[in-house]
Amino acid sequence: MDYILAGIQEAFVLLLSGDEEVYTAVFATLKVSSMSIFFTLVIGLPTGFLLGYTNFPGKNFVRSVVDALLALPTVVVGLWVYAFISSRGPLGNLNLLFTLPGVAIGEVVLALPIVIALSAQAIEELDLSVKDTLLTLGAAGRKLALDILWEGRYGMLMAAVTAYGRIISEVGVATMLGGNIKWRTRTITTAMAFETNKGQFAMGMALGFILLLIAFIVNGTLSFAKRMRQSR
Amino acid sequence: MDYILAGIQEAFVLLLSGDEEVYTAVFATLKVSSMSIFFTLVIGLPTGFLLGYTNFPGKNFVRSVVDALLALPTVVVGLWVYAFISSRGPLGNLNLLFTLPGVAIGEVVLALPIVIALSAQAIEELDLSVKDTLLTLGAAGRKLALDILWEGRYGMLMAAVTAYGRIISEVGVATMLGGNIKWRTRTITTAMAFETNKGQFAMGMALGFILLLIAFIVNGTLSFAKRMRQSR
Amino acid sequence: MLYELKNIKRYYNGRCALSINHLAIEGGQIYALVGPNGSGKTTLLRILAFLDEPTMGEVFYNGSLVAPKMMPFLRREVTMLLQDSRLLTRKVKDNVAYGLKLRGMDPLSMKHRVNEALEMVGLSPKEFANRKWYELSGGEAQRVALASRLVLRPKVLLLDEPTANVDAVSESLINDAVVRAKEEWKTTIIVVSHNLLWLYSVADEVLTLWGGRIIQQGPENIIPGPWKKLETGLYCKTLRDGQKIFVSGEPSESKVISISPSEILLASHGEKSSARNVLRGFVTQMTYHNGDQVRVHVSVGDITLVAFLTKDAVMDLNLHPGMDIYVIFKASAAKWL
Amino acid sequence: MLYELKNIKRYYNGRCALSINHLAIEGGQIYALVGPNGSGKTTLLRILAFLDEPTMGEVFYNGSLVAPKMMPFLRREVTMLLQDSRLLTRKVKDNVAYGLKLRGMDPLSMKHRVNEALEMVGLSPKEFANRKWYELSGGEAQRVALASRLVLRPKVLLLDEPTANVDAVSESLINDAVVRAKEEWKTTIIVVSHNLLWLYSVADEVLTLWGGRIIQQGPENIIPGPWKKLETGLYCKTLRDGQKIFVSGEPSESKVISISPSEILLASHGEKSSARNVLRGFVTQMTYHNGDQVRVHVSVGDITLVAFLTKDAVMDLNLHPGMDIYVIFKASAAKWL
Amino acid sequence: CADEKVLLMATTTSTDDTGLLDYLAPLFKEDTGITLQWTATGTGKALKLGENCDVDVLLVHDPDSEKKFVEAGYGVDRTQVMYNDFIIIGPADDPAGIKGLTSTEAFKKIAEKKAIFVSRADESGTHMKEKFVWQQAGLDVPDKEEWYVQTGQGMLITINVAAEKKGYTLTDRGTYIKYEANYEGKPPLVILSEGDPYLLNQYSVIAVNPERCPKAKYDLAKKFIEWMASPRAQQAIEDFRLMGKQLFFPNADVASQSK
Ligand SMILES: Nc1ncnc2c1ncn2[C@@H]1O[C@H](COP(=O)(O)OP(=O)(O)OP(=O)(O)O)[C@@H](O)[C@H]1O
Ligand SMILES: Nc1ncnc2c1ncn2[C@@H]1O[C@H](COP(=O)(O)OP(=O)(O)OP(=O)(O)O)[C@@H](O)[C@H]1O
Ligand SMILES: [Mg+2]
Ligand SMILES: [Mg+2]
Repeated sequence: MDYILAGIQEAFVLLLSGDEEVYTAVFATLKVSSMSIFFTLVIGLPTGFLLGYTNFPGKNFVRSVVDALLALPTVVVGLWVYAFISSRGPLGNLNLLFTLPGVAIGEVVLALPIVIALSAQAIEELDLSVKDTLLTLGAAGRKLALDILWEGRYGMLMAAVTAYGRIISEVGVATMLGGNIKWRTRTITTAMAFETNKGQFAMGMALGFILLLIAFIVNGTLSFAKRMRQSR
Repeated sequence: MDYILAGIQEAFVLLLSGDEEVYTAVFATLKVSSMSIFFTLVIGLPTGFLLGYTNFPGKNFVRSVVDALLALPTVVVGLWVYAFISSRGPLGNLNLLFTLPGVAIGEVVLALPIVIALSAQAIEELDLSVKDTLLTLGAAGRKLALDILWEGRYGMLMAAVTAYGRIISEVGVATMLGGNIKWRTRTITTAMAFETNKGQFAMGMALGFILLLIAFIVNGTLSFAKRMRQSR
Repeated sequence: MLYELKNIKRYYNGRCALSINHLAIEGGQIYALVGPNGSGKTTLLRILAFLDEPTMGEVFYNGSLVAPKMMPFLRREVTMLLQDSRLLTRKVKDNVAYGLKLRGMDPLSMKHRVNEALEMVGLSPKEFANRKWYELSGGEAQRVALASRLVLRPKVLLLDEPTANVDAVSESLINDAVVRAKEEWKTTIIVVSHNLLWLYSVADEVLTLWGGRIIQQGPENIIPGPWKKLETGLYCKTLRDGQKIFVSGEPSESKVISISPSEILLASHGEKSSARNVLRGFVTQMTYHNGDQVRVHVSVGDITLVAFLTKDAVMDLNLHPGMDIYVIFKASAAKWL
Repeated sequence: MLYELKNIKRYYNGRCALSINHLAIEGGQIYALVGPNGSGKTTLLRILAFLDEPTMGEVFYNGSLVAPKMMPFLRREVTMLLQDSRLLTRKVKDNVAYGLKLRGMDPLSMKHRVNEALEMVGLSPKEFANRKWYELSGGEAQRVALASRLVLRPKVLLLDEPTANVDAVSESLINDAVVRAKEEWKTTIIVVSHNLLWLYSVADEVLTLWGGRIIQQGPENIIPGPWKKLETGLYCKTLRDGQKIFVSGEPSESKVISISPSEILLASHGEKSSARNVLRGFVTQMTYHNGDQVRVHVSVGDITLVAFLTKDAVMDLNLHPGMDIYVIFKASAAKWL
Repeated sequence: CADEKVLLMATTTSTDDTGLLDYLAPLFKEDTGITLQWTATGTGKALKLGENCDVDVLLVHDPDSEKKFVEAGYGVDRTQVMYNDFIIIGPADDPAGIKGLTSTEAFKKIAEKKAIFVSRADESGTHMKEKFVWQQAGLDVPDKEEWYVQTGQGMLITINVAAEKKGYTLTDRGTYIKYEANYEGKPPLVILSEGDPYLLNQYSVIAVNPERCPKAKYDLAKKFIEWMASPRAQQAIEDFRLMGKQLFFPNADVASQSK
């Protein structure tokens, strides 16, 4: 029990004392999660839009597959991406293994189903008349897609927040593809797992609180943007 | 690379040969995930409803906190729950540590923010006139809540599917609270992590495919239910 | 007295949308609530339906002050057809049955009541009962929404634009339904509509809203500015065809006047009159009302003025649509709103 | 010819909602599209707006067959006000500007055009331009939606119930706006509305839909069954007051007849007539139309019949609202729909 | 720092968890200018990373697998550098009464009393040794017995499981000392049996075969192996203490190089 309190205390000590190891891990975490969420959204939102907006034979099957991929285990993603970026894999020349961009690839694979499934859902939930309204005003193609996404912006934001939460808290892929190498690829989560494995529960908790703090700041900013919609 | 193909092959061999270890793990996975999703929904949907439906001072703050908790790392959940259910913890007498119900507690904690955040979002996205319509027809209290949830049923379903995906693919909490004990608390994901650490990548992949198969069957059923809404 | 409203105000983000000093509504009557767009009709109905609370002021229902925690119970006997009416995402019959189910009616009588309600709005249960909510045209959906309120036989029925999107035949069916509700079930009904013809054919009493306030005059002959102050102290508005309207009194903030139809005279010759305003126009429409009253619309310049005449007066003037006519009223007949 | 439709059918889940053998629409005119609820008006408008494709049949626009991949381009010049019109979740001015922005207009002229469009629907830009989409009353929202179509100065403007929820003053503003669109911008306009009075005051031509088919007759005097076959071969309907209507011909499936207003005579005495139908009723409404025509509504039993008379005929009969009158038409004047 | 010399090593969790590498890496850098970086996983996966050329050098402790690894041509220059030993730990009240017994006797006693025994069961060096003891005791591995708990996880977690379940387990001494340190000297589990000669835990370093893996930094790896076997590093290992206890025993000089 006591390690929970100790953890909170420790978190403050680490942050305030400017512990270099912790700050390096924080920085790595921010770097990986920013890269990952960026590419996840760039790929995921248009895909989710298409899946939610268009009707094609087999659409239900594709939706089911995406929904199933929400259960993609980190180990599978790790192994799969490892197969590609390991030095004997097809992308071995790019030297991505045990680097932060390498981790980001795995996180993108992991988070894509979340963004695709949730944004497709949000688009489908939009009233049909939204699409008709945009069409009658002459929207088409990319502009149509963007504006439908905009009309469903709170849903998209939620998809992004959920994916970000998944990415920043993820440890399996980060360990497998990043290797938890000190000063280089050690993120808060891998450090946390490492400390816990060593039995340093309080330290693990401390890192966990720091992570939640970051998540709270990021999501707090998003929530603030959202609050702008007011009483609606 | 080759272990990916080998993994697929192996998955079929394991399933068809009726490998006892694998079936035990499949059974444990189903048991934990069913228990977890049940309690997650029972607690999460009403909470999400309240958060999405009612307006109270500080609501935005609570929403931000829930959004931040989407980034709850498995390690933190594991440690936290461990503190309570370990034999030295306040719930130590219940002997939950290293049991499947113990794992389920952790999974519920992990999945709750997902269900709460997504269902609150779905409720908020519902047109205001839905609420007004139900009110003018005389709905109140629990019935009102249930029917608003029903009007947002596709959003709720998506929240449930996302949470289920998270739960069934989760490995950190399952390892920490379940202990990956063979024949007892070894689930597909913990087995997968275990095989991978042993360097048995093909076996890890095989288990991963089995997990995805289960997820596909579960979500396929839900998608089928959803498809009933047809062209709308 | 069913409702009594005292010193009600309703603000939206600091803009006052409704401001009523006192309003009493008696049970068992059909009230029409009229007024231009944005005059606060929906705002008032929502307060009467216990969907919204006024920003300030007191609402009494059946003699007792309404507290927020009573509202769910009151909503059991007060129902409202929303202006932006929508259906629940279920079959038509389940939409209509919803309120009855809530009130614990047994399935057999329920089915009977649902079919009756559908027929009251002109939808054959055989054809429509099993349709999904989206398998309807605009007017059909509107009528299903109405049916799901009628079926409740409520104590108070608030209707916000019940005839929008509805065809002429159904309009008269809805008329019948509303009258039947009043007579058979003693329902108090308040209807908002811009379809004045239809509204006057059902209403016992008319309330007019203007800029969030209840005004005494009927909704007709409301003339907006700009008004120019003359040296004589009168105010003058020039119509598109050059004719001028003169009114006395002190302008209100809104710069709008209203003239009661009963203050307006029609004459076939416009030469001699002590009244300040003698305007030339022509009759566009004449409508018969119960009690041998005829409502006459006269187009004058770019506005339309309405006068009420007796049937005999109409015959004496040999009034007919298209006929040129003079509209006569005093400068003091105008009321600043 | 702007549009030509050939053998169009539109099914919803196996139910045929629209079935048009041939329809030609000329440019630069104002068409009214009338018909009861569920008659297929919205379905037709959506096809003309290139929002939906017919289940079968061919649509020609400007002489060329419309293929699905052309539709996005055509939607640039054809715009529609939806029956269930809604706003984009942005400010009023951004709603109105949306289509212009799409078309790449520069911000300065855009602002001017947006304000102009708002004024055309009677909304002062100063008061409304910066409101959020939800800060509007029902009629205000409807008018913003209309403004965002008017502002485009489209080649074709399809309006589905533009006056629903709109007050009388705005109604006549919309009338002006539509006429202006036709005259200044040569816009072809097709309007659906149940507000026939308003509709007739703007339309050059009237198309009537009934059960998904275009019928030649105007929308008025449509009399539903049941009809009883008599030994004489005629069909008979008994009105609520006991009077009977007799019609000849072979009943169609719908069991509905229509009688053109021009086939109906009014007389002050009903004794001598060769016509089969002589019904007693009273005048409820008289409306003046351009060209010295007067539309007279006569209430007969539980139905209302409409006749068109010249102004002179009205004067000869000394017709006035409330007057008892006889409605006379031949059994063969009825057309089975 | 593009020209910085970086050596990437895969190792087992015990060397990392105990802090040994954090202690050695700066010394190595000081002596050779090479930065040592490592990723800690199970021995099996570490070998796999070597096989796939993803690291330059390995520090592992499973002699049988290591020999196969070298024989398969995946690694070269296998050098034994240090050892520690395995011990049996259990609850202080010792319900099965194994205190002071030899490991085989202790195992027999545990099996007889059906006292809870927690096994790593992960094919790690420790697990191999445990199986060896069962064999020495003349018993089958009690796979499906109720009292035999197989975690499939790292050593420290397995110790924690044993503590939770008040059971016995076989552990390497280094990890146990680390565990003891976490409890500030009052651990729930204590050493009950130790000192059997065949319970040695040998650590070796292996360079990844440069012929298979052209990108591997064989020169740096070779320097590391040489350094680990050098008197300075050996002394450092000797001096490494946790809670005043020695965790690893250098033995590069006595061990024979395999190649
Ligand atoms: N949610 C809102 N936020 C801000 N202002 C609002 C809101 N709803 C209505 N208003 C404003 O309040 C005033 C009254 O609106 P209300 O909806 O009561 O009008 P109404 O009489 O029902 O008009 P209509 O005939 O157009 O339905 C209008 O000026 C409107 O713009
Ligand atoms: N999405 C749909 N699915 C199934 N049936 C539909 C659908 N939309 C309309 N219908 C049916 O098709 C017919 C024509 O509908 P349409 O909306 O064109 O009527 P409308 O003439 O516009 O009527 P209204 O005056 O009520 O708006 C109606 O019978 C309606 O019930
Ligand atoms: Mg309103
Ligand atoms: Mg329609």
